[in-house]
Amino acid sequence: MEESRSRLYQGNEACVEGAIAAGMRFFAGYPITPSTEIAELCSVRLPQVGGTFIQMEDEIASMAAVCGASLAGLKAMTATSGPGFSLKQENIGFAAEAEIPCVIVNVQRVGPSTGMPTSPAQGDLMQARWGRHGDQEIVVLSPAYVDEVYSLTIEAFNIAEELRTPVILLMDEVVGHLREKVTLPKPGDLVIKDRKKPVPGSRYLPYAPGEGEDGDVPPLAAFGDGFRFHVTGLTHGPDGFPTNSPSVGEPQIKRINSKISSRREKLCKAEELFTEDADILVVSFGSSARSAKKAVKDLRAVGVKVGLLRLITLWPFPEHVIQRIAAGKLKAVIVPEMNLGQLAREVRRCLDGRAPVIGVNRVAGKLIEPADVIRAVQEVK
Amino acid sequence: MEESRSRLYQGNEACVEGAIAAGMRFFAGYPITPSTEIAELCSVRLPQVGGTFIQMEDEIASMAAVCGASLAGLKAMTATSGPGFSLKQENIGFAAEAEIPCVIVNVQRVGPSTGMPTSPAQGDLMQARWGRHGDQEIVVLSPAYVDEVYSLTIEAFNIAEELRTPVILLMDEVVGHLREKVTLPKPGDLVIKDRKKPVPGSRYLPYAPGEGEDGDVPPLAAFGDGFRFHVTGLTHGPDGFPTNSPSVGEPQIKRINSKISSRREKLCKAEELFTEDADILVVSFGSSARSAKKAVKDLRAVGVKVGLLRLITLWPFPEHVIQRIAAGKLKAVIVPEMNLGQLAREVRRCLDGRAPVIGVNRVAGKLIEPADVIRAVQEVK
Amino acid sequence: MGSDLTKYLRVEKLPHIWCAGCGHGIVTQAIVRAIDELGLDPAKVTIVSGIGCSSRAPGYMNFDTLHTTHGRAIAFATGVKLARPELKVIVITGDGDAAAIGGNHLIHAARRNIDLTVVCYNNSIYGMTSGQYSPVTPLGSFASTAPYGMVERPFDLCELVMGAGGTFVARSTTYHARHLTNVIKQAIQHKGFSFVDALSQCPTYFGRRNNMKDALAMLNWYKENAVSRDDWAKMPPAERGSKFPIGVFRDEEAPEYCETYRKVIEKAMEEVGAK
Amino acid sequence: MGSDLTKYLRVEKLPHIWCAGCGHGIVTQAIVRAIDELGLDPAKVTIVSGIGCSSRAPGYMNFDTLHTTHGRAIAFATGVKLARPELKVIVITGDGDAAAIGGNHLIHAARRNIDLTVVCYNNSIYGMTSGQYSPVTPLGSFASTAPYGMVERPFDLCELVMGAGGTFVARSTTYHARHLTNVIKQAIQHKGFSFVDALSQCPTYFGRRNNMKDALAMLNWYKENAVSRDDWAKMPPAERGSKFPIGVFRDEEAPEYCETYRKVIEKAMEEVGAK
Amino acid sequence: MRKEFRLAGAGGQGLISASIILAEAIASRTDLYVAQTQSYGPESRGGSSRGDVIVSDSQVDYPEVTNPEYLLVMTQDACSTYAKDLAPGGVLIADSTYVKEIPSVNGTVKSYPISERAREMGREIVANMIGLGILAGLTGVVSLEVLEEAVMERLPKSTWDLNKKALRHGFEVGMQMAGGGEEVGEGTRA
Amino acid sequence: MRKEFRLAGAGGQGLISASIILAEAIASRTDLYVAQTQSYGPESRGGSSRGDVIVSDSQVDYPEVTNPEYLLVMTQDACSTYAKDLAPGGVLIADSTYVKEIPSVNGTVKSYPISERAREMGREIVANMIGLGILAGLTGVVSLEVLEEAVMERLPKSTWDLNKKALRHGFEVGMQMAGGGEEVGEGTRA
Amino acid sequence: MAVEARPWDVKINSNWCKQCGLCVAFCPRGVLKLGDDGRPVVVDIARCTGCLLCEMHCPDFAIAVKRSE
Amino acid sequence: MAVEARPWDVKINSNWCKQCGLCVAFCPRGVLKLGDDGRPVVVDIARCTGCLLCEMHCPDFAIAVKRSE
Ligand SMILES: Cc1ncc(C[n+]2csc(CCOP(=O)(O)OP(=O)(O)O)c2C)c(N)n1
Ligand SMILES: Cc1ncc(C[n+]2csc(CCOP(=O)(O)OP(=O)(O)O)c2C)c(N)n1
Ligand code: SF4
Ligand code: SF4
Ligand code: SF4
Ligand code: SF4
Ligand code: SF4
Ligand code: SF4
Ligand SMILES: [Mg+2]
Ligand SMILES: [Mg+2]
Repeated sequence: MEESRSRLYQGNEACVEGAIAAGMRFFAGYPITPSTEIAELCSVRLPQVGGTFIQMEDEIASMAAVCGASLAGLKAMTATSGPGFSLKQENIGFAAEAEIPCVIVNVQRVGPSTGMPTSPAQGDLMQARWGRHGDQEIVVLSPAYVDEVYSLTIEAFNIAEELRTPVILLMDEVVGHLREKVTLPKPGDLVIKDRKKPVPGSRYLPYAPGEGEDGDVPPLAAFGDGFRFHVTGLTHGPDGFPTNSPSVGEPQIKRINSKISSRREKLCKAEELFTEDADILVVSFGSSARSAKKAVKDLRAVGVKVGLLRLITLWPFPEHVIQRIAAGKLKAVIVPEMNLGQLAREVRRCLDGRAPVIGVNRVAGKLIEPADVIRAVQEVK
Repeated sequence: MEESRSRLYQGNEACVEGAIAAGMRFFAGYPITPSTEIAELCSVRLPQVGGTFIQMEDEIASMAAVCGASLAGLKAMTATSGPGFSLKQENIGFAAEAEIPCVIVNVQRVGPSTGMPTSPAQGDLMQARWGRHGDQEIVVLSPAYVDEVYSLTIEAFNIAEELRTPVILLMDEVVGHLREKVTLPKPGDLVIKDRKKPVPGSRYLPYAPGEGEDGDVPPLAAFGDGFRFHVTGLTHGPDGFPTNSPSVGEPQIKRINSKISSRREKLCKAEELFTEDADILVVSFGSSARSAKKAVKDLRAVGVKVGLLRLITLWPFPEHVIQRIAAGKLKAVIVPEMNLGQLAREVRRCLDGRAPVIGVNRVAGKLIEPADVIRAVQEVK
Repeated sequence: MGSDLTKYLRVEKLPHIWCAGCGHGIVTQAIVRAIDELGLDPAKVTIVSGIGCSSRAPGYMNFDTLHTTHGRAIAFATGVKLARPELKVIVITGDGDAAAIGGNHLIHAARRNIDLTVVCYNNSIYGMTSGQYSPVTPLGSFASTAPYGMVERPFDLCELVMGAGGTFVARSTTYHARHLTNVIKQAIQHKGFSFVDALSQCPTYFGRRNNMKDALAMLNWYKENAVSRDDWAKMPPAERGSKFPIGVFRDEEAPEYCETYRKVIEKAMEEVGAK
Repeated sequence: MGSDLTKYLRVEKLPHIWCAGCGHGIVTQAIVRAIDELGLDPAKVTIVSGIGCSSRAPGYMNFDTLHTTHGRAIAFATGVKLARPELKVIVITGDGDAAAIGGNHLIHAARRNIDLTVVCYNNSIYGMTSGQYSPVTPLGSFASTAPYGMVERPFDLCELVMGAGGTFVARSTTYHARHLTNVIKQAIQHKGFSFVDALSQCPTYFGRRNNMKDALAMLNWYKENAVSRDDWAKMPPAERGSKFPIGVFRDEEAPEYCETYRKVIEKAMEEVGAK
Repeated sequence: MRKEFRLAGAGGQGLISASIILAEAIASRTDLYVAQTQSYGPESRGGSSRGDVIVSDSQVDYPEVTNPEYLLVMTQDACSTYAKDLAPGGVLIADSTYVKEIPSVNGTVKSYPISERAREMGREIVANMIGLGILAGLTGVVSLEVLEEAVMERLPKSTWDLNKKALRHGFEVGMQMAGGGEEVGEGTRA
Repeated sequence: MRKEFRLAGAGGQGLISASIILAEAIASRTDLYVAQTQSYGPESRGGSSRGDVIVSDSQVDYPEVTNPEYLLVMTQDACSTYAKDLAPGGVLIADSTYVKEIPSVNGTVKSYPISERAREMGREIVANMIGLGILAGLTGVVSLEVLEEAVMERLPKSTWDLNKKALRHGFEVGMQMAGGGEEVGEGTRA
Repeated sequence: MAVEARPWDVKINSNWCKQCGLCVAFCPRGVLKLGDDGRPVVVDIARCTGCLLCEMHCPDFAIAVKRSE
Repeated sequence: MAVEARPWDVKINSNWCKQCGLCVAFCPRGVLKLGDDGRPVVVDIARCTGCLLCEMHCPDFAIAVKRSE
């Protein structure tokens, strides 16, 4: 059947196909525009590959079911948009604390609140990082192209499984609904990672860091495999049982954070265009970055020394990349985004005053246009 | 009965008494350690003053009921801790978008997830600001002393009513459970603000900014007053009805944000100690700031030129205060907090490289000790 | 009869966003007509809704209206009602809004017997998000998330609310528009929590996928399958098939929550000598 | 009888955190005994709980155990069960966990008839947070948030679950420990959703505030007020007073969700030729 | 090379579906890049409907169609709404069955009674295929064969014959239009 | 001036309540500042229990008691747990009814059969008042009258007489201790 | 109470009507017919009994039946 | 099936026992008595029928009734 390996996929569709290619066999969700197609496609596609789809009673339950399924051994995903993403936060926090691999997709729409359900936004960038109580680093990936949705969904699963952590795929309505060509890798070309399992028969400490590379990620048994272990959202020790002792709890909280922060360089993906010699840098992500790219190309064509940094990994934040580029002399950094300056704020933090940061912002559903970016560049020139 | 105006109050109790003094007549909540005493005391105290307490089925419902009661004309509050705070986010976003005055108390405990319910933390600082989808500035106040809990709760209601916005009172377990002396102001000395109401008989546009000072805050009628107006969480125009037009929606989204950001100087309260001539600055908040204060006093006593900035208003972030202090020469800024560096990150952002930021962090329930701060200062000296 | 209902509508917002033939307009009219026939003061009526096609109704209704978050209408309404018990508070919700994400608030309001009237515009589908199954989608039906046919057993919403302790529970359909209006009237008059399961056709998503070519076909389906409560009770289960009962299933008196809480206030005020 | 139950316990974690006389240990023992008497393979039993004193039970039980977030145990358990239908999944929850914040998941799992066994350790109070009222606290009782006496009407949890479509529903008490063990056994054996309302004393918060001086007084109260299902049916409502029925209220067969979904998978795989 | 197409009309006319078929044909059977978007939200339900396609020889950056070079309008409403957006020198193709008044545009205007012709073929529902055919024939962006394959992949077998017939007819009309034909606007050919 | 007090024993002995009464007396009836904290969580339920009070002539900064100057222990457990934290030169007061072994501390140790005496007075439950009285009498931080007022404000009228009697008894014992008495430790008087 | 045999007015608001046809289907007296534009037209007002079935089943508030003045 | 009249063993784990007294209250045969430390002591094992009431009502898993070997 698969003669041609190029397909027209909608962003949401590419996400489902990528997930299935990555080994996702469980999806629990609750419909919400503009992510709904992901649930709908999962309801069709998962049973075809022996997997399970369930539409739960709400987003909280969906996130809970995803955690349960993952602990029972399946690669699991959920998808939502702003209001549902807000509701999932408590159980995403559980997944982080209990170190449960899973992928959460948020196809962003205009907020706050119900906002504009069918219009694009990028207003959940900070929420993705900070939406939960307590400290927890989290990996957030953000595709801008439909083929990137496909590959990044696979990447999201790989990271989730390798680091035993929830990973957020932060899309926006434009990318989710857009249809583009995706050239599917041959099955053998796909790199698929699976969670590390404990050695059968050994005494299993589900939260005890081990030795060597990735030793900070303990192996994860599946329920039913005979290990009879305990999982809790209470601060716990290496054995998984609750502790009231700061000296037992602190290393645990620090480890789940540093699992991610210590891998910043490895986790951070970005696309750079003309950054070597740029004296104005444009930093953007998601669909806004496509407008930014057009603008940068157009400006380069007329000799403006402008460069583009398109962030693919949003969190952990690629401080080192921004600092490397800013080590050259930058006149200004321009940050186009469909929110009131969330990315710009982080960029400023990393720049430590090395260049002024100028935002290009839209918040009520209109995609940023290349002309908006060009105007901003011309103003600082 | 009220012979003496000095009382021993628990932090949570001071919050309830402050709220009642501010005019709070509706509380909906759901028990959670370490905020539960607030609900319990409301259940006793509110009916005594003709108000209503209800324990809802969960935190989501509590936040919803608070919005409903406020729209029906009562000053309303809810209280919770980490897990419940995560659950309330969606409806806090609704309150921000629909401009519903109300106060949300979060008595912080150790996270992530269920964490350590009876141990203190300050890990929800960023969540308080960024926990919801979409862009929405929010006012967050953080008391460090029990008498400050009392006055700041009143302040929280005043801001909520004046700006038609949810206000978050971010406490921590230490402050919530601590008992201290509170000297009650005489009733006449209290400054109590009430929401602006529309002129009866006039055509009422519940989201239309008006003229003059505070013109960006539209008056708020109460349900049942005869105005028959519409409230929605969809992006809406001045009349309160949904719009799909970016040009109608954008000013509305920007206004609800700038209502707060434009009042940064007015809203930002902080305590400064020896900041004029400090060459090392300690920035802290809540109970950590009490340890910091002790450390700063002890260090000053031995001649170390260290100063303290204790933030009382956390959001909007007092950039201008930090920048003013940093305009003098600072060798370093030390930020003690019971999280992994959330405040430090913001401080760094505002410093634009003017001084290095050094965190003093604890995350598993142990209060930061003065000695921890002293050590950090001595290391940079 | 023949009273001008447009005075209860925000005519400047019409035509509404609902599809041609959508039952939600019929139910909305029934509510407005019930209010009219009861002679309620429009300034003392508050309508609260969640999110969904159904929940857009309040925007067209000329009262104090509150369009909240998905599933939470009843919880918001609880706050409104407790803060101002003299208001008539009517909740408009959908089967997804009330029974999927909002199920908990529904059963708790029923338990408390707080004086709200909840009208569930039940089209057994998520209309707003384009046709996913809901907790009342019949077994075997098709929906965009039930491409192989619905496998979850549906709620009987009236049974659910009665199980939770609801004191007034009724069902009608858009085919039975007059009957529907009457049960809504009874519901509004009931002191305490009242629930009306108002079956409402979604020709666009439910009808189209399930072999009912238009709104009329769906109304006819209601006509053919609705059975009065009493006939239903007499009907042997084997004969029931796709049939369902309509009518008032429960109408009981019990202490109403706001009134009971009033007594708490009186007691407390007395204790501290405030009264 | 006389079988060594400690092999199902994590003895190194004992003594447990519960107060002296707390009923939760009795219910936990009943579950463990039921598992033992049924001869289940401990490696194939997963216990899932929410948050509360009751929900701490799994930490002492030597199976795969999952202590989740408040109210969400059933939703987590749904994921576990669907991912691995061969596991016996038992949910341990409290009255607050299951019926307050978690009410929605409870009714939806009942509706779906997914093969979970839910044991609600029902002490009609929030024990863990020190004695606030719960949705089953009896009218007039005192609790730390009901200082003037409880004014909300309580759920009858069994009625609620039956209203939602639950296929196995039963109640027992810690006084009736043997009976309790037996209904839990029946519940575990039931194919589909099963619910056991296990009344369990909280002497520390419920008893103390409501004139029951210790655990024994509370157990005696259960003894005096529990009535068998059949006697209850015959009892004139006026005589019921504080009495309540125990026993199995419903035990019906209906398609189980995981099995039905299996068929969807088979159908879908067939359609694409994967089978 | 970057070309923008817009297909606009009423819900139910199948224009979104036509835009997807066009994009699919390009994606799976040519070396070109393509980006397809469409109207969403309440306004797309029953009311108006719009499918946009961008074709390019490199990856598409900005993914929205703002000034289509090729604009197919199949209702008067759609024409009135979108005609002004036509790129200078673009081509507006109007279904004269429904479009009675065409505002003046800075490009070429082609009229054809698309829906009428579809009705004559048996079912008005295939008007979208005639429209799609016209676009392909006029621009040459994909061949008829490739379009037919895309149709067969996406639509049920029972409809193949009629759809292909409509497509072919449209393609021929489009090729004729490319070769000249009733010019109405003041602009030049794209 | 900053003085730290710790009252520790078993849940049910009323030590938290005693610590609150001490703090309340200071807060509402003196010019001193005061901060009271206590144990929370499962360990405070049925198990051990602890009330801490800091008294100061300026606002209390760091609000936790780490090294109490005055440590009242009413169970062996509490004594074993907390004795080591006594501030150098502090006073440890042990309820000799339950505390049988006292580790050596760098301060003064005072023993008194508090619970036994309470039992003799009628109800062991008032042992906490004796303990509280001892602390007050020993340190002079508040007067007996002020403590009595605080008791009357917080406790039900039916218990006033017995509680005040216990308090008074303790206060006298405390004053005696302050004047000397069985020193056990190696340290000096606070 | 004898009902006066006053004639009825049936007003159709064509701006709101969405051409669903329910009114026509529900009228038991053949008063209404679907017009060319898919909207109802009154073809025989004399037969109208004021039963309101059309009005109550119109999902678009587009029909008002009133006693004529 | 005739039950052999073998005697019973009642073991109390005093580390887990929380002195609630339920076992003593539930024993229908007076086998158990509360000891000085509030924990049960076996005072008359011969009367024990192995009914398990004590074991099943112990909230602390602190009693095990077994046939003696
Ligand atoms: C928290 C949240 N989750 C999901 C949605 C998306 N959503 C909007 S309406 C709806 C379902 C509506 O169904 P129903 O209540 O039956 O109303 P109908 O549209 O059928 O009238 C959903 C899932 C949302 N807006 N918010
Ligand atoms: C989201 C959230 N809200 C509130 C709490 C606080 N909380 C913990 S347990 C509990 C109630 C427990 O009551 P129940 O389920 O009856 O269990 P019990 O302790 O009585 O056995 C509450 C409200 C929490 N942990 N998480
Ligand atoms: S989608 Fe269904 S429920 Fe929504 S407006 Fe259309 S017909 Fe009505
Ligand atoms: S508080 Fe109540 S429920 Fe919790 S352990 Fe104690 S007795 Fe049991
Ligand atoms: S009122 Fe009755 S008879 Fe008259 S047009 Fe309407 S449906 Fe027909
Ligand atoms: S029922 Fe209403 S909307 Fe439908 S055709 Fe008649 S008038 Fe038009
Ligand atoms: S088994 Fe029965 S008879 Fe024996 S000690 Fe226990 S309760 Fe008493
Ligand atoms: S029942 Fe158990 S815990 Fe209670 S006294 Fe007896 S052995 Fe001890
Ligand atoms: Mg619906
Ligand atoms: Mg309970």
